[in-house]
Amino acid sequence: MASFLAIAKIDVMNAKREKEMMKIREEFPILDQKINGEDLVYLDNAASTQKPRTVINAIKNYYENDHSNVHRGVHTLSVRATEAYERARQKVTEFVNSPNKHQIIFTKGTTESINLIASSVTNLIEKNDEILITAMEHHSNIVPWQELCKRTGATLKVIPISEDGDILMDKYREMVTNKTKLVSVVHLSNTLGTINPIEKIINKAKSHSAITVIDGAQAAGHIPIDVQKLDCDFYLFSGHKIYGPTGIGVLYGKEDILNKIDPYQYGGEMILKVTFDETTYNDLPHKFEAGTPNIAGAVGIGASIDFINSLDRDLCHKHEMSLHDYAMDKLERIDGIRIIGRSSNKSAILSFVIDGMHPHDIGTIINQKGIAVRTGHHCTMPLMDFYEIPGTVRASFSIYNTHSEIDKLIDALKLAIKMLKQ
Amino acid sequence: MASFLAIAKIDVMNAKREKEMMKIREEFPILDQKINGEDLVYLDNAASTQKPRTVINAIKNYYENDHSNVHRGVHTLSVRATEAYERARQKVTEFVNSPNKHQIIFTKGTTESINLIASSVTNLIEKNDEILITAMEHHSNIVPWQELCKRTGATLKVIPISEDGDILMDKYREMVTNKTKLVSVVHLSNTLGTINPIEKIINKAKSHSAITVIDGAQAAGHIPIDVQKLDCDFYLFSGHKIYGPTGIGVLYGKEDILNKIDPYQYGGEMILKVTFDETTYNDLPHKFEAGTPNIAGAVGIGASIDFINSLDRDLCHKHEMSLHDYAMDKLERIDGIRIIGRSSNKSAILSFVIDGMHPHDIGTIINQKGIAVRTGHHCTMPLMDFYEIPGTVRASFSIYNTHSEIDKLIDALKLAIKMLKQ
Amino acid sequence: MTSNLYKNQLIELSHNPYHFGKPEKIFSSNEALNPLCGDKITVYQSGDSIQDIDLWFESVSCIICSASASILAQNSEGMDMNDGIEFMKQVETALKDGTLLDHNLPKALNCLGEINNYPSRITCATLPWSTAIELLQ
Amino acid sequence: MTSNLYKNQLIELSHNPYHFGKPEKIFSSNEALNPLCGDKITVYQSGDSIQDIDLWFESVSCIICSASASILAQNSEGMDMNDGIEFMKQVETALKDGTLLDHNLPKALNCLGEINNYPSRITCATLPWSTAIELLQ
Ligand SMILES: Cc1ncc(COP(=O)(O)O)c(C=O)c1O
Ligand SMILES: Cc1ncc(COP(=O)(O)O)c(C=O)c1O
Repeated sequence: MASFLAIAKIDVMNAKREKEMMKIREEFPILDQKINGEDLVYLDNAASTQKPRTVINAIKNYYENDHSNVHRGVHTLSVRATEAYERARQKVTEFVNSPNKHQIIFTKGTTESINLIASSVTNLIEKNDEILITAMEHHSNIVPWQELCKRTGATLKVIPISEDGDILMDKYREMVTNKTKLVSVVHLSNTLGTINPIEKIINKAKSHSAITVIDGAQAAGHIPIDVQKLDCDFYLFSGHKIYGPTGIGVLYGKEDILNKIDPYQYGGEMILKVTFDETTYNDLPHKFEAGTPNIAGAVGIGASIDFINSLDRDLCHKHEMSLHDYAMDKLERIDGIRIIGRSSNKSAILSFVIDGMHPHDIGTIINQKGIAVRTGHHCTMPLMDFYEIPGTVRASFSIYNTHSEIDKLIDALKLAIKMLKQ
Repeated sequence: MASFLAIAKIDVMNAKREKEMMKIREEFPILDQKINGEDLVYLDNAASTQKPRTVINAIKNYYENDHSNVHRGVHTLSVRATEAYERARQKVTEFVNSPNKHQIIFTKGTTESINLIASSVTNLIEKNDEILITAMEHHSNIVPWQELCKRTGATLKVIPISEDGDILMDKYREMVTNKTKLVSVVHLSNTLGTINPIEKIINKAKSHSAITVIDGAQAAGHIPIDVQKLDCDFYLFSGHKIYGPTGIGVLYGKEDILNKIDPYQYGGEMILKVTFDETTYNDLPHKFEAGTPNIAGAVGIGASIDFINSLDRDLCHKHEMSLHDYAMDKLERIDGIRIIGRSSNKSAILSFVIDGMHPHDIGTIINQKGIAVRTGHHCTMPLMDFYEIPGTVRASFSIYNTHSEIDKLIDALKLAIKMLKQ
Repeated sequence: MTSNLYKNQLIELSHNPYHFGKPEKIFSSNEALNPLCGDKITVYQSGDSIQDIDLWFESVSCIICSASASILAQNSEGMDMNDGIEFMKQVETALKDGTLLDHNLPKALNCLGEINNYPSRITCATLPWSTAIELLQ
Repeated sequence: MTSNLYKNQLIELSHNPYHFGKPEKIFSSNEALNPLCGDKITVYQSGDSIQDIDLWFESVSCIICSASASILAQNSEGMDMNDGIEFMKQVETALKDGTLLDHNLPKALNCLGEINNYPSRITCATLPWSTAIELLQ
C-alpha cells in the first residue's frame, strides 16, 4: 500500500512537470507532424536535437537583416555581422564559464574540434608517450588519436570499462604514469548514457601533467558546464546537439596551451601579416579560425544558448530522467531484452538489444508507427565489440518528449517483436 | 554625334536589362533597408553575397520539417535529411559538371577546401619539389602551401603579374618544369577582378604532370564552371559567395587523386570499421567528411544553385559588367584616383586608391551615405606590397545592384574627397 | 498499418536461410561491411573452382541482408561464372533503382520489391550481391 | 548628415601630425600591425634613455591612427616613464570602453570621442597607444 501510494505520487509529479514541459514542446515546429500516418515520436535526440523557433528565426533574421562578411569591414552590415558573431562567442563563454572570450574557438563541430587538437598538439607529443582514451569513446575521439600515434610513435591505451558501462577507475589510476601525455574522455557516453567522473579523471591526469580533453558532445545540452571548475585543458561540443544549427561547434581551450600549439588551418583572419617569405599568425581566437566563419551558425548556437538559459534546467533534467526511468521500467518487462549501459550515474539515453533480432529491423518496423530511434553502432564500434553485439536500439530523450510517447515506443516494440518472431 | 547616339543606345539597353534585374532584387530581403538614414547600397559582394528568400526559406523549412542526423538512421526524418543532403551534393555535381557525385566533398568553405588539399597531398610532395602560386593569391591560397613547403622541404614559387594585374604567362611557362608538383591559381582575383586563363595554366601544368588546384571562390558565382572541360584536379568554392549560407563550401576532386591522398579529418561517417588496433576508411565522398556535416548548409547551397540556375546568366553577366564599366568610367574622371586591376579580361570587381587618402577613411565616410564597400588588403597582402599600397577601396557588383547605386557611390566618394582634402 | 517490407516470406527466409554457414570445402571467400550499420557478411564459393557457382554465406546482419543472401545462394546455384555475374549485377542494379519487379527475375526476389521505399536499407539488400560479384570477378 | 567622426580638427591633425618621422637619435622603437587592415606603425623613443618620454612615429595608416599618434606624441612628451605608461593605459582603456569624454584627459583627445560608434575603427585609434606601452614596458 505504501509503495503503491509512492508510485502514484511520482506519477502526479511527473504529470505536473510534463505539463510545464509541453509549453516548451510547442516551441519546436518539427514535432507537430505525422510520419506514416502516425504522430512523430522523436527519440533520436542523442544523434541530433530538434531546433526551437527562436533558433530558426535567429538564423533567418540574421540573413534578412545583418549578413555580411565579418572582421575586416568598416561598413555597417559588416560591423553588425561581426558584433553578432562575437556576441555568440560571448554567450558560449558564459555558457561554459570560460575565463575569457578568446578561449572559445568556433569549429564545424565536435569532430573538427578533436581533430584540431590532435593535429595541433603534434609538436608536444613524442615517441614513447602515451595517450589514454576509454573503451566507450565515439569514433571521433578514437581515430584522430590513432593517427596522432601513427605520426608520432606514441601509444594509444584504452581504459577498460565494466559490464555496466562504467570506467574502471582503479585501472585508470594505474594506467596514468609519467608517460601519459594526454587523456581524452567522453563526458557523457552517447551509447551507454554513462556520465563519467571527469573531475576525478582530470585531477588524476593533471597530477601527471597530462593534457586533458573532454568530449562534451552529449553533455553540453544536459549538464551545466564549468570549465574553470573542471580545470580541463580542452572541452568540446557541437551546436546541433544543443538545439542549435548544424555546421557549428565549439572548442574551449586553456590560454597557455592554445598559445603553445600550432594553428590548424591557414588563410584569412588567422594571420597578422603575410609575405611570400614568411607569415605571422594572429592572436587568439583568430589563430584557429581561418577563413570566413559560419556566421549564421554562430548566431544560431548563440540563440540555442539563450534558449537553454531560458529553461529551468533542473526541471528539464528531472523530466528527462523521469522519461528514462519510465521507459527502463517498461522495457525490462519485455522478454529477451538486454539493456546496454547500466551505470548508476546515467543520462536519458537508453540502449538495448532484443534476443535474436537485429536493431535495424526493429528500427524500421517501429518507424512505421512514427517512432524515430537510432539503431546500429552509434559510431562506437569498439564498444559494440566489447558487448559482442552488432549494434543497439537507442532511444534518447529530450525535454520535449512525453510519457505517452514512451507508451507508444513500448507498444511498437511489442509489435515488432511479434512480427519478427513469427 | 555618332558616338553620342551609341552611348544613348547603350543606356537604353542597360536600362531595359536593369528593369529585368529588379525583379531579382526583390528576392533579397536584406537590401530593402536604411543605413544611417540612407538606402543601403551593398557593393561588398566579393566579400559575401546576400541571400535570396528561397535560400533562407530552404534552411528554415529544413529545420521545421526534416531535420535529423544523416546517413546512419533508418527512421523517416533521418532518411529525409540524408536525401536532402545528398540532393544538394547532386546539385553541386551538375553545377560544376562533375562526372560523379562522390567527387563532390562538402567543406566549411574555400579556406578549408584548400587546407584539406594542402594537408592530404603531403605524402605526394618531396623535398626539392616546387609548388607554384601567383602573385595575386588570397591568403588562403598562400599560407597552406607555405606550411606544406615547411613540412616537406618543397619550394614555393610565385608566378609574377603585370602592372595591369595579368599573370605573366611567358614567365609561368618558363617556371613549370619537372620539379613542379602542384600549381594552385585563383580563377577570378578577389582584389583585381582579373579572370585568369586557367585552361592554359592547367594545360601547361598537366604537360609536366603537376597537380592543378583552382581557387574558384570568386568565380563560381559569376562564371559557369565545367570541371571536366577544365580538366583540373581540384576546384573549390564557398557557399556564402554564391548567394548561399555561411559555413559550407565545396571541394571537387578527380577520382584518382581523391583516392590517392590521405583523409583529412577523422571520426564518424568517414570510417568503414574501427577497432582500437586499426581503422579502415570509407569510400568517397565519406572519406573526407568526418562527423555530422553541415546539413542545413548543404540544403542552403543546393537552394542557391537552384536560384542561380533560375537566372539568365548571360543577362546577369551583362548587367554586372555594365555596372562595372559605368563605375569605371565615372571613377576615372575623379582627380587622383588610381584603378588597381586593369586586365582586359575582368569581372565586376573594381579596386582603387585615391592619392593621399587611406581606404579606411573613405570607407567609413561613404558608409555614412549607406554605401558598403570593402577597404583594406582583401587578404592579399603580398599583392598590396606589389602595388606598394596599404590597401584599396573595393566596390564589387552583383546582379541586384543598379546604375543609380553607382551614382550614389560616386557622389559619396566626391564628398569624402572633399572632406579629407580640406 | 505495419511495414509492407516485413512480409512473412521475408522473415521466414531469414529464419531459415539457404546455404547459411561455412561450406566444407572453400574455394574462395570475400568479406564485406555495411558502412551504415557495421554489419558484416562473408560469402564463400564452395568446391574446387569458380566455374559452377555454389555460394554459401555467414553474416551478422538484419533480416533484409540475410534473406537477400539466401535468395542469392539459392538462385545462383549451378550457374556458370559469366551468367552468374551478369545475373547478380542485374539484381544489384534493380535493387538500387527500385526496378526489381520490372525485370524477369526469380520470383523469390519479389519479397524485396518494396526495398526502394526504404532507402537506408537498400545497402542491406545489395550487400550480399556486391560481395559475391567482387568474389567472382 | 556626414560623419561625425571626421571633424576638421581630426583631419588637420592627421595632415600635420606632431613628431611624425624618425627622430635623429633613436633610443628604442616598436613596430605594430593592425591585423584588421594591415596598417603599420612604428613608435620611436628619441634620445638616450626611456626616462623622459619623447615619442616619434612613422606610419602607413588612416587618419584616425595618425591623429591618435600625433596626440600621443604631443601629450606624453616630457612625462616620466611611469606616469607616461599610466596615462597611455588610461587612454587606451577609455578608447576601447567609449569613456574618453568621462575622464579628465587632454582636450586634444576629444576629437576621438565618437570612436566607440565605429567599432571597426577602435583599433586604428588604440594602435599607437598600445604600441607605445609595449615599447616603454
Ligand atoms: C579568391 C578567394 N579565395 C579564397 C577565399 C576564402 O574563402 P572563404 O573565406 O569563404 O573560405 C576568398 C574569400 O575571401 C577569395 O576571394
Ligand atoms: C560522444 C560524442 N562525441 C562526438 C560526437 C561527434 O559530434 P559531431 O558529429 O557533431 O562532430 C558525437 C556525435 O555523434 C558524440 O555523441
